[in-house]
Amino acid sequence: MDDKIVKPEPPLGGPPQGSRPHAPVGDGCFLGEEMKPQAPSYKEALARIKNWFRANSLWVMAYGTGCGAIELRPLATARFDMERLGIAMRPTPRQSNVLIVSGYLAVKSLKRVIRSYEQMPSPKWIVALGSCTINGGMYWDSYNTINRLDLYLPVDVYINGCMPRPEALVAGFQELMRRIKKGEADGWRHYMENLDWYKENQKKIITDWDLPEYNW
Amino acid sequence: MSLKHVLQPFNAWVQAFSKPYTIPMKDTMRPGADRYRGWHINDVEKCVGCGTCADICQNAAIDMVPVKDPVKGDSGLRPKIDYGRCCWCALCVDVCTTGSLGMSNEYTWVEKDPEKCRYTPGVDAKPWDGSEKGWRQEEGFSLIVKDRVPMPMLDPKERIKTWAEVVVGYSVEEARKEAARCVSCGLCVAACPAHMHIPDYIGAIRDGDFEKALDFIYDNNPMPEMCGKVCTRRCEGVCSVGIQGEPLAIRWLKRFATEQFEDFAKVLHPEVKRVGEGKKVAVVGGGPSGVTVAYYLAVRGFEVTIYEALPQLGGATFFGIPKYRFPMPSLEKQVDLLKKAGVKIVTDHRVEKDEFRRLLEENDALFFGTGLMKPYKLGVPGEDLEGVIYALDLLRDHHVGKKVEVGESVVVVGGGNVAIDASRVSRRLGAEVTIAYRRRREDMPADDEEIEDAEAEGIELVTQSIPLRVEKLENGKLDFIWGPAEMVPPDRPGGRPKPKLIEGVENHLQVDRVIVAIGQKGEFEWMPEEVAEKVVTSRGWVEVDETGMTQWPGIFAGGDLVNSTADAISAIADGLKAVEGIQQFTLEGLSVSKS
Amino acid sequence: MEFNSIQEVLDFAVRQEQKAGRFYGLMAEKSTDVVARKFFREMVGEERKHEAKLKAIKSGKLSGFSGQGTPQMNLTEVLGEPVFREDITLQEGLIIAMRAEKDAYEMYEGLKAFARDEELKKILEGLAAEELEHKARMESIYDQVVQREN
Amino acid sequence: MTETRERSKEVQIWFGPQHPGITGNMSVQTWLDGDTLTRGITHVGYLHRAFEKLMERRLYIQSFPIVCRICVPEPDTNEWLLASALEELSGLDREVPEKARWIRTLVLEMSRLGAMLMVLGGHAGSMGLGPAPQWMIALRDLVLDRFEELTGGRVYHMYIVYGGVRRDLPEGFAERMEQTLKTIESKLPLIDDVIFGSAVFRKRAMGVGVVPREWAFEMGISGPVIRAMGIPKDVRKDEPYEKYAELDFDVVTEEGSDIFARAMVRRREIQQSIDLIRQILARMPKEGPYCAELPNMLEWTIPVGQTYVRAESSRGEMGYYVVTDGSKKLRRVHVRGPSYVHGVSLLERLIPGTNIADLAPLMVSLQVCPPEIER
Repeated sequence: MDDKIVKPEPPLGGPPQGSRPHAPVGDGCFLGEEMKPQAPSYKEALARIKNWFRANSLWVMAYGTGCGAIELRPLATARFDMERLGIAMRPTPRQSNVLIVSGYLAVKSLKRVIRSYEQMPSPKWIVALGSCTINGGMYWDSYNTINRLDLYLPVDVYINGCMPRPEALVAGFQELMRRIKKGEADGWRHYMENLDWYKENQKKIITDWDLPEYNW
Repeated sequence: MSLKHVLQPFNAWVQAFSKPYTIPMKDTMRPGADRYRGWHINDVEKCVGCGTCADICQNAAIDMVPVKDPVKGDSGLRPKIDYGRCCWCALCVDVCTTGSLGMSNEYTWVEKDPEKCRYTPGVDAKPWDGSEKGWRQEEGFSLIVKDRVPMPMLDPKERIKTWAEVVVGYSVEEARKEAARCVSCGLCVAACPAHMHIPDYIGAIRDGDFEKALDFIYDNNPMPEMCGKVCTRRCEGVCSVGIQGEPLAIRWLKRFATEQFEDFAKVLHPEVKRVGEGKKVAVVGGGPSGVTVAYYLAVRGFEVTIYEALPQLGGATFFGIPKYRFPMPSLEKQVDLLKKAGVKIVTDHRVEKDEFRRLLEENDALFFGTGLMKPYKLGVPGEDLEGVIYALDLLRDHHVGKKVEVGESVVVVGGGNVAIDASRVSRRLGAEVTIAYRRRREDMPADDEEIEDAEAEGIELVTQSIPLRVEKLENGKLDFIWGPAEMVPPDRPGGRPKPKLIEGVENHLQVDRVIVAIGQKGEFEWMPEEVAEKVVTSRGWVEVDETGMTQWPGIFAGGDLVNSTADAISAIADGLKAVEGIQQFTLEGLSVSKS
Repeated sequence: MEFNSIQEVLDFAVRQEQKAGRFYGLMAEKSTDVVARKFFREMVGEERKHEAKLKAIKSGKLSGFSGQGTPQMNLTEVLGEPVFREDITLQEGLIIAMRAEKDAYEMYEGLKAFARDEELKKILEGLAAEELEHKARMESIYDQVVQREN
Repeated sequence: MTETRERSKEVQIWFGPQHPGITGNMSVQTWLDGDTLTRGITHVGYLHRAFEKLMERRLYIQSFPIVCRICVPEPDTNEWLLASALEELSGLDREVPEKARWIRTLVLEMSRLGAMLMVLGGHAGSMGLGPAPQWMIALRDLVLDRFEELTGGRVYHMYIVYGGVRRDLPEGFAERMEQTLKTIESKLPLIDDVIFGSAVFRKRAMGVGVVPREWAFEMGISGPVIRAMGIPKDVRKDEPYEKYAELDFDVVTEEGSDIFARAMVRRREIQQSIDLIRQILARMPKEGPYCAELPNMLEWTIPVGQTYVRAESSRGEMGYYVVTDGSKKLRRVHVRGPSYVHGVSLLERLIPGTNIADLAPLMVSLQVCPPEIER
């Protein structure tokens, strides 16, 4: 009974580094906003202000993908109260800009997660919880889960642990905010730029591919 | 449904005045509980790199990575933990043989790059290093079995009256139970001079497949029954289970495996190519090294002849080791296999200079392992008096069947296994025995278990005693005069501390015999001058290169003459080395590079 | 014996080493035991090295001696006094050698009393310590080789 | 009636997997007529990790950290089931010390308490009653604090192991546990007011999601769902394990078999768990070993055998069917979870005729735990 199932995984080594220079820090990507040429100083100041606002109102999509979701409940409720950090749970992807992948993703879930992520308006961020998203966790040899999330979706912050406690989640969100304010959290842009690479990986593992094309 | 049910929920408002549940922001990083399982910590000094943690990790989260050079009992590897796998189950902590691995109660770690989520605790600095709290091993819970299955032994009072074997031996159940304690770390394989496949044969014993066990054992040890009874077992000294508990009884398990079979030839399946057809090799000296060379060359098709001066093969294991430790039938069983493997055995035959020259011409290679057959003298005045005898002579005479007398009381000078053997033999011959040793008990080269057995048999141990002289008394007894010693530190690190005489104090001990067992040397009188001149060093040893070959091409050597540890398993290791060397030399005709 | 200069002392010491070297050489020639023979030959080499060292000090290439405060085992005092025979063994050879080193040490210690100035005294002290170190080394070898199990 | 339905156009709606009202990562495909559901199909597999397969290629001791992941809110029942099954097959059960049995009972009851608190919060939350879930989750967190100090883990405890438990009770644990119980107890009247006293809850819960009594045994319903029908079925009483036989408690039953009755069963079982924990702590021996002497876990083999063990989780009867073949690894393990019955078969049967707004409360009241359905 020692049959190890070989997972159809793309080669390791992580996603490609940004292939072309990034747009200026925090350049507007609000839905429908037009990119107008602006004077740099004004533009930069605006970007900084925008990032500040973004960082302080993270709306999280309420989708518990795996076991880590159970620690989101204490975080969302009275004891740890993430609303004081400006984080709120939203019911639909169209209202949210943070996707929490709480642990392992079965292939069937991955498909839904990709779809939900693509429905979210930019700028958007992915927070990945726990070992399973980093290197497969305890399901590393399971035939039905993916091992490494950033082969399929751009991850901005990994929170280590199995499973991370609400306190660690708070630290993770604070790190995400810090990165947003500094303009470093640009996974969504990376996804956009390397869409072909991500799609190729996704199609390798999702065999019944029927997702619509990602349109901006 | 009533108005009550409409109003009642508003009771929730009373909560507005109660203390909030919410943990204040400043406390959101509250510490984990005292035994919280967080990030790993490892005391790398305590850790020996046994890899048990990696074995038990079901997530394959632990890799053993080299962090320093392996030394005896330390593989030099340390666990590297992948937090993309770890599930915080802490089985690795609970199974850790040294207790070095633990988990801190720190739990916060945010990372951008998933590749960075792994580190070697204790080696890669982390903020939680040295954390006091967290999950640690606890008394009362262990995933390995720390206590050894006790070995039944004869009662000390009974055994001094007989020459019967002291160790009774495991039953099948006991052996399998003991074998099941092994964690297969393999530190023993590295420690064993002959690198025997210890975890493999223990595993086979555990599974009840004793034939397979014997195959594994015979793969690199042609005298396993001897080793199973008298080995110095460096393997047990490094056994990782022994760090917190008692080491696996590796020696007893080997003994058990060999005792299961009357005729080894029937159950062994050596898988070797008979490459040496037509090549002749002479082996001078039938000790463990010679037997090793003979057996493994013979199974490879070489034509081997062993020349042995004593009536039986076995060398020091025949004439030196008393029969209550290693009975004759066991030795004969092994010699029997040698004969069946096609080795020609010439006993009671001492090779002299001319014959040596002839052997050198007639054979493709020559191996000698003549051992340390001569005792060193005491070196103090009175050492030539009648009654001062040598342990080697005593043991040899006893074993070849000569009558030996030791009188009523003896003092044995020395602290090695020879001294202990001589004492216990004297004890069985009816004497009161005192062992005088210059250093402390913990410095004694003899096996700990042997010393304990000796003491149980009523042998007295006088340590830190330096022999000054021996005098003849008027009543015919000998006066053994010794002075106390203090210890001075060794001149090089790792060396033995040195005893220094405290002058002005003389102690007397009246005995019938003084038995000297301070050390032995090789003798080279039988060897042609030109050969001896080339191969012998100024300290009385023989120098060989990494293939076992001496300075004289075609002459190989091994055993106590060559190695510094002077035990059987090292001799076997030398033999194994020489087997490869001889094969290379005779078949490929290469003059192996000198180191 | 009186010395007037450091050079004289060193010359004397060199002569002593040469004498010792000749002594070991003689023994190496005569002895029949292969191990003892090899040991004496090694000792000849040792004494040559000492000689060379002394010469280096004399010509100013080396300054001072090593061997201060070597821990002593005082084995020499305990062991008997073997004499040279043709079938001398390594054990006896070692005892002879350590006795010779001890004698040399005692000689330099004795000479110290006659030294007139501090410079000379220091040189003699150094020489004595040097011999003491040689003695300790011999004892160490004896301990390791002969008394392996004691 | 049939005619109208045929003429009306049915709307297909997916409920989940991404939906705040669903109890986990699963989805229900529903067809709507107006706002009444006409039928529904549950879709699972979003959380399938193949535990049963994974365990076949792991040592016994390596299987032990896996099973707790089968049900996230209540891992200890799974740990206990695997431990007791393998103890039974290996004969180790004769050596489990008395104290270990008490600690195990304590842990099982604590995990029931935690899970009940959470699901009762879910009851209220699924009907839009905001404060109650906030308190309930916070109260559950207090239980998790006790778990953390007892077992070293907050959510996954990995504490009940073959032969006993992994650590002794920490110093002063009983006192702190009592404090926690008091806090929880003090909030219960308020919760009664806000949930059971609320007109909204009563209106939406009473008479909704009624499970007919004749389905009870036909479908293998268990736990609060069957007890809300007035059938006193509880593994802790029917087939007492560990120390439950020595504890004093009655099976909680309610009449009505609707969402309200099920919530009420849970509400009363919270009190029951609190009482049981008090009893356990009072009667637990202070001294003694907490674990049997284990064999070398890396080489542990268990003789050929098979067994079925069961226990009462907060959701109902959990069972493990375990087969060993004399090797170092499990030959087969099958997990019988109550959520499969409640969340797949029963839910699909209950959906027709339910108002769409009642679907989430219905799922919560059946206490569907998706990771347990598909493992």
